[in-house]
Amino acid sequence: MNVTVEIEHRATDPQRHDWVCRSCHTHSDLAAMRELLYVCPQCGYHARIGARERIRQLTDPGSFTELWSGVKTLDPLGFVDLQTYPERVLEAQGKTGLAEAIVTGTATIADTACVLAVMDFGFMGGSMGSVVGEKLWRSAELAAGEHLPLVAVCSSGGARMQEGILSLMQMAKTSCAVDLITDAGVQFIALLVDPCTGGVVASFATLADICIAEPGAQLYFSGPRVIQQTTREALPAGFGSAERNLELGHLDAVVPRADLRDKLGAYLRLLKGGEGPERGETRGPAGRGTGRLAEAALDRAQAVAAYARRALVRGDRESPDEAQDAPA
Amino acid sequence: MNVTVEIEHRATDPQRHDWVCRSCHTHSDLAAMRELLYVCPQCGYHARIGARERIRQLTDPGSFTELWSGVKTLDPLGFVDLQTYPERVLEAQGKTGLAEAIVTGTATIADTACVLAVMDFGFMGGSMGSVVGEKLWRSAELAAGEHLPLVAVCSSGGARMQEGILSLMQMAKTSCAVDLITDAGVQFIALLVDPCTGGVVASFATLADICIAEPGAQLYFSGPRVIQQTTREALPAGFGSAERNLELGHLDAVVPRADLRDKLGAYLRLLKGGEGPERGETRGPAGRGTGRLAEAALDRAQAVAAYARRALVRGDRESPDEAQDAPA
Amino acid sequence: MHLSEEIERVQTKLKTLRHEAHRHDTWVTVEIARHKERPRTRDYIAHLIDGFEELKGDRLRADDPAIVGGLGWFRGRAVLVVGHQKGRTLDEQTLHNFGMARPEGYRKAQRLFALAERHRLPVLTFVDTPGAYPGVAAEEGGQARAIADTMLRMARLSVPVVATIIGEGGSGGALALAVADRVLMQENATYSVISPEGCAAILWRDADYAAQAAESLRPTASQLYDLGVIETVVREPRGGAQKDPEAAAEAVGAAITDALDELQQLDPEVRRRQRRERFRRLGAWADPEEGLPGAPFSPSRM
Amino acid sequence: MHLSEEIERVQTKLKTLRHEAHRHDTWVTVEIARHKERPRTRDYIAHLIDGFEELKGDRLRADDPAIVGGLGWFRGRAVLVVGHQKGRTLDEQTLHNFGMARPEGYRKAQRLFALAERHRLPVLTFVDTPGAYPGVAAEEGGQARAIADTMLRMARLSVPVVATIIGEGGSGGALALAVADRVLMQENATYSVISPEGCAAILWRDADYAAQAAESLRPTASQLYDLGVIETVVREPRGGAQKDPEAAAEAVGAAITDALDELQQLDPEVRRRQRRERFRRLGAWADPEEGLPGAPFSPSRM
Ligand SMILES: [Zn+2]
Ligand SMILES: [Zn+2]
Repeated sequence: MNVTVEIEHRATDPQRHDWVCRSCHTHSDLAAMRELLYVCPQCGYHARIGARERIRQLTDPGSFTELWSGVKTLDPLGFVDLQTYPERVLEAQGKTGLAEAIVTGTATIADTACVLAVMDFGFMGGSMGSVVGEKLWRSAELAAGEHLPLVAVCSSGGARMQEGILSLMQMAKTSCAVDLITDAGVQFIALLVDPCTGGVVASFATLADICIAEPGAQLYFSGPRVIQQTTREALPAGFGSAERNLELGHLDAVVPRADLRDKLGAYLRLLKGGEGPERGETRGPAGRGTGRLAEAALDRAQAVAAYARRALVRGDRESPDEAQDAPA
Repeated sequence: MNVTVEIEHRATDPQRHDWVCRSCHTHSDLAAMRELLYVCPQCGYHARIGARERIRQLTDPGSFTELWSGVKTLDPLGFVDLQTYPERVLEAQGKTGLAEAIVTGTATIADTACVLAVMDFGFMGGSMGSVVGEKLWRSAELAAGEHLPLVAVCSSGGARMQEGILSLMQMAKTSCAVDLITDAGVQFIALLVDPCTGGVVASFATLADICIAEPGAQLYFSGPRVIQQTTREALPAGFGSAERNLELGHLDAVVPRADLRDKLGAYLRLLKGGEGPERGETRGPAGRGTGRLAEAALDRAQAVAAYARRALVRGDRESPDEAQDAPA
Repeated sequence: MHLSEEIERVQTKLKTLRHEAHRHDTWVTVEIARHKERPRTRDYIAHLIDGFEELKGDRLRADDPAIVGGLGWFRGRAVLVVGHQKGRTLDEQTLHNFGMARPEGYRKAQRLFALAERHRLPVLTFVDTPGAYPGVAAEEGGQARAIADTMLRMARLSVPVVATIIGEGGSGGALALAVADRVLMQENATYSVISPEGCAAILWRDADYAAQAAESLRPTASQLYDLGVIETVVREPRGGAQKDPEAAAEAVGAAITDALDELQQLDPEVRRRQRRERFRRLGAWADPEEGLPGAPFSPSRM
Repeated sequence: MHLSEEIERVQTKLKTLRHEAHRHDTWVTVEIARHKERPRTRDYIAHLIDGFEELKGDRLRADDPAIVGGLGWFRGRAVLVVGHQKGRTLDEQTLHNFGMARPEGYRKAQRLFALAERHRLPVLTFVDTPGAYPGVAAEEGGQARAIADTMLRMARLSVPVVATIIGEGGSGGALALAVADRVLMQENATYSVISPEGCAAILWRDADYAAQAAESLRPTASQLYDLGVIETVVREPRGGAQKDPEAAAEAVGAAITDALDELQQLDPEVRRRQRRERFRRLGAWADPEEGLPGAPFSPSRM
């Protein structure tokens, strides 16, 4: 299940050079795979990748500034199953090198400044607990307050059961975060990657203006196993796949990994290109390589990150409106 | 097809006293049938009735004041098929005693003042031409301007083909009339009676806050014949019936004729009973027989009708807001 | 007396001949509007929209291939485009259900309109459909309300809306995408409450009277312009848009530009109100109580 | 030393016993929450709502019998009521799909919420469901987004929203009707991210650990009150609401009245913002950079 982790592990281990496709079992050179964004050159299989690798692939080089990395997981229920919750978290941190199942910050994507939130399936199955909810909230709040688009890369096995009801509440919390976004009229794009299920797909991930997925991604609320155990129904071919979801009207597009950065850039430019007073600085489909605009976007992304770092986001910034006197 | 017309015809012919049910062929006394609202006492079949009879059944006695009865049909295309359009209109007028396929005015229903628009299937199959659209528009505009609810009784075979494209435009015009209603926040209830099809069911009739139908009413956009001719599909049992439409989520309720007045009254009181400054004069489910409230409602309905008669509705009253200084 | 009789005879004959010629014209237009090679919505998108990003789905249960929609740049303006899509080959026609949308198609249009509204993007629609799909699933899936709701939502948009009728504008299925600030129509397109065949079958009880019904329905651009139903007749290359799709698209593009330029100068609330008033005015009736003719056009009275 | 060892031993034993007792309590609550005779949404409607007018349908494709909705008078106030409906007999249970809504049910709720918003009617919801229906058609019919969209639309309502958990509050299916200003919960109801059986199957790999999982999940009203997830624990008759449904309904009615009285004093926009803030606060985390504890409740830290 954790290709993500394997890739990250191998990438740090100079001894191992080969990558084996989960789908067609072809061996490939690991360094080449990095160039290929971990898409199998034989069969097109899109391997699961971690949040750091995703950020490398999507954002303009050097443009990402991480925010809120210090937000810490707690154990509100003192939850114990076969392991304690703290033990499970520590293990996940060790395995992924991440503090939690989401990485957030600002960046430019194809020269458009945005707030970026990227989930990592390798961290306890990308489960959504309080920290994921809180960092998603802060991302939405920052985007709304600063009139920046929000881009969320969603991958999750569902709720973080070890936080019990509080993990369920993150569905409501992140949906309310989308309410902030809606009120502010900023752009929100969700990229759903394999697998995106449970509470995440039933909250903020499917509430975006534009909702796209990678080829072959599994997307569902209740999974095949639960359905078969509960209802004993036969599953149709391709059940839950991105492609089937597209046919069923739940996605705007299925986009190969290699096209993602350009596609996101195109969406962002189009959505902010509409009628209106403060619009219009980027007219037309071309968006890359226009040096001055690119620099301005990067400056903006970094200034917003610096501002967010300084501000005590919680408490200080109740409403997005109050954030208007932030540096622009 | 024209039970309506038959009933009306027989009612004016003292020689004929019996009524024959279209469904179970039971003979009944015509005078008794009037008491029974033309619902067969044997099988419950709801016979088609004309606009006047409908108004008698739905409104509090003596409360209906007709408006805009003088709006006249024109022949914008000089349409000729086997007959000229004017010939067809004259024939329909003679048959029904109505000027057009809709009767509009103000009334009280279970002691609640409202604007009422009632279509008559007996008039050229209740087809929607320019006059129907215009009288519906005026009804909506008056309701919006005077903050009165709109109740529409819809029955139609579709567009008035003899007015060509202008009849199609009435779908857009009446949908825009609902936009007036929506902007003003007034209540809109549609009662769909047999048959309600084509352009009417695909415009204002299905845009109401609450949408109900009589038992057994046929409701569809494309009828069984068109479907079978075009796609040769087998029709499911009950296709197009009110009952099936209820199961399919397209109606709020199917309400027997005898309950309609009380039901409409209950809806109207509930929808205006919500939170808010100028609400609350009628609290609680009981609404009939409270003498003072009933009188006030009747006064209001009649004052609005008198006002509407005086005003040149067209031109003078561009926006509902301007109508606020009307007598209340 | 002889002379005046002769004059009358000749005048009657002339009238009949004009009538015939006119009938012929109408049917020719119907045939061009339905021509297999006539450019479709996707052809206009290819010619007029830069960087088109197709967006699929109704977010409920399906993506209807009879409706195509997406974002793109129309001459430097970011816009939302929604249109009926017919196919050309039999396979394509089947895929796109001959341009006949199902409820899912109208709801896809609705959710795209909402996207445009949220981000203040002008809406361009392209109309080309024989009509709504007369199938059981479409009916039971709420076709009637889907069409009504689409019209109401278009009426409520605060962004500019320009509709262009590029082929067949068939009945409610066409109108569902045409509650616009400006309705443009190509010279050889048709727009009608019912197909000539359907009209003939009902009123003449014989579909063979289609040409005659077509004439009675007055479905051509110039006739609709006279009736006040459309704002602009867009010229086509001689013989029809299929003879020179690029030139046809250029003409459409110029007409859309003009319409957008005008519309974008208006306050959104005013624009919305004017759109509503536009449709309020459509119809022919008289109200003697008001002492006013009923409509700006009333060629004949009762 | 002996003494202190003895004390420690006894204390440990006491702790274990308390633990056992507590576990027992939790499971008893789970069983009462699922009791066949427990009053359902329709029972509360019958007791608390005068002149209830049921309104059906999602206006798209179905009426989901697992969700009941309509207008009525709650102690003199016109309100919209929406709730999960479970059956009691096997036939009823099958009809209502055991209270497990399909996408059509959530969309029915959405369109009723819109009706309430348009006419400024307070919204009362009753939550009683094992969860969303895990079926193929529900999944492919857009269950995920239907739930998400329902939550977002509840968040956006300007009218007061009071949710009452009256039985099983199962996962996303329950939460979809509980994005409210005030969440009330009956003493013996449960509210949980996953069923105890489901949790046990995943984390213990054995559904037989359900009672243990139930304890870990802390799904009871008093536990949820301590976690800040609900505002009010509504007392039930001794032994559970099924022992005296009328008394149970009276208590629920009183709690709803209190909540509405408070909420109706607020400005709609403030109320909406506070609702959003209510959910923003739910969660347990720490942020050392801010020098603040993460949440108002953090019984244990890492
Ligand atoms: Zn491969
Ligand atoms: Zn009978």
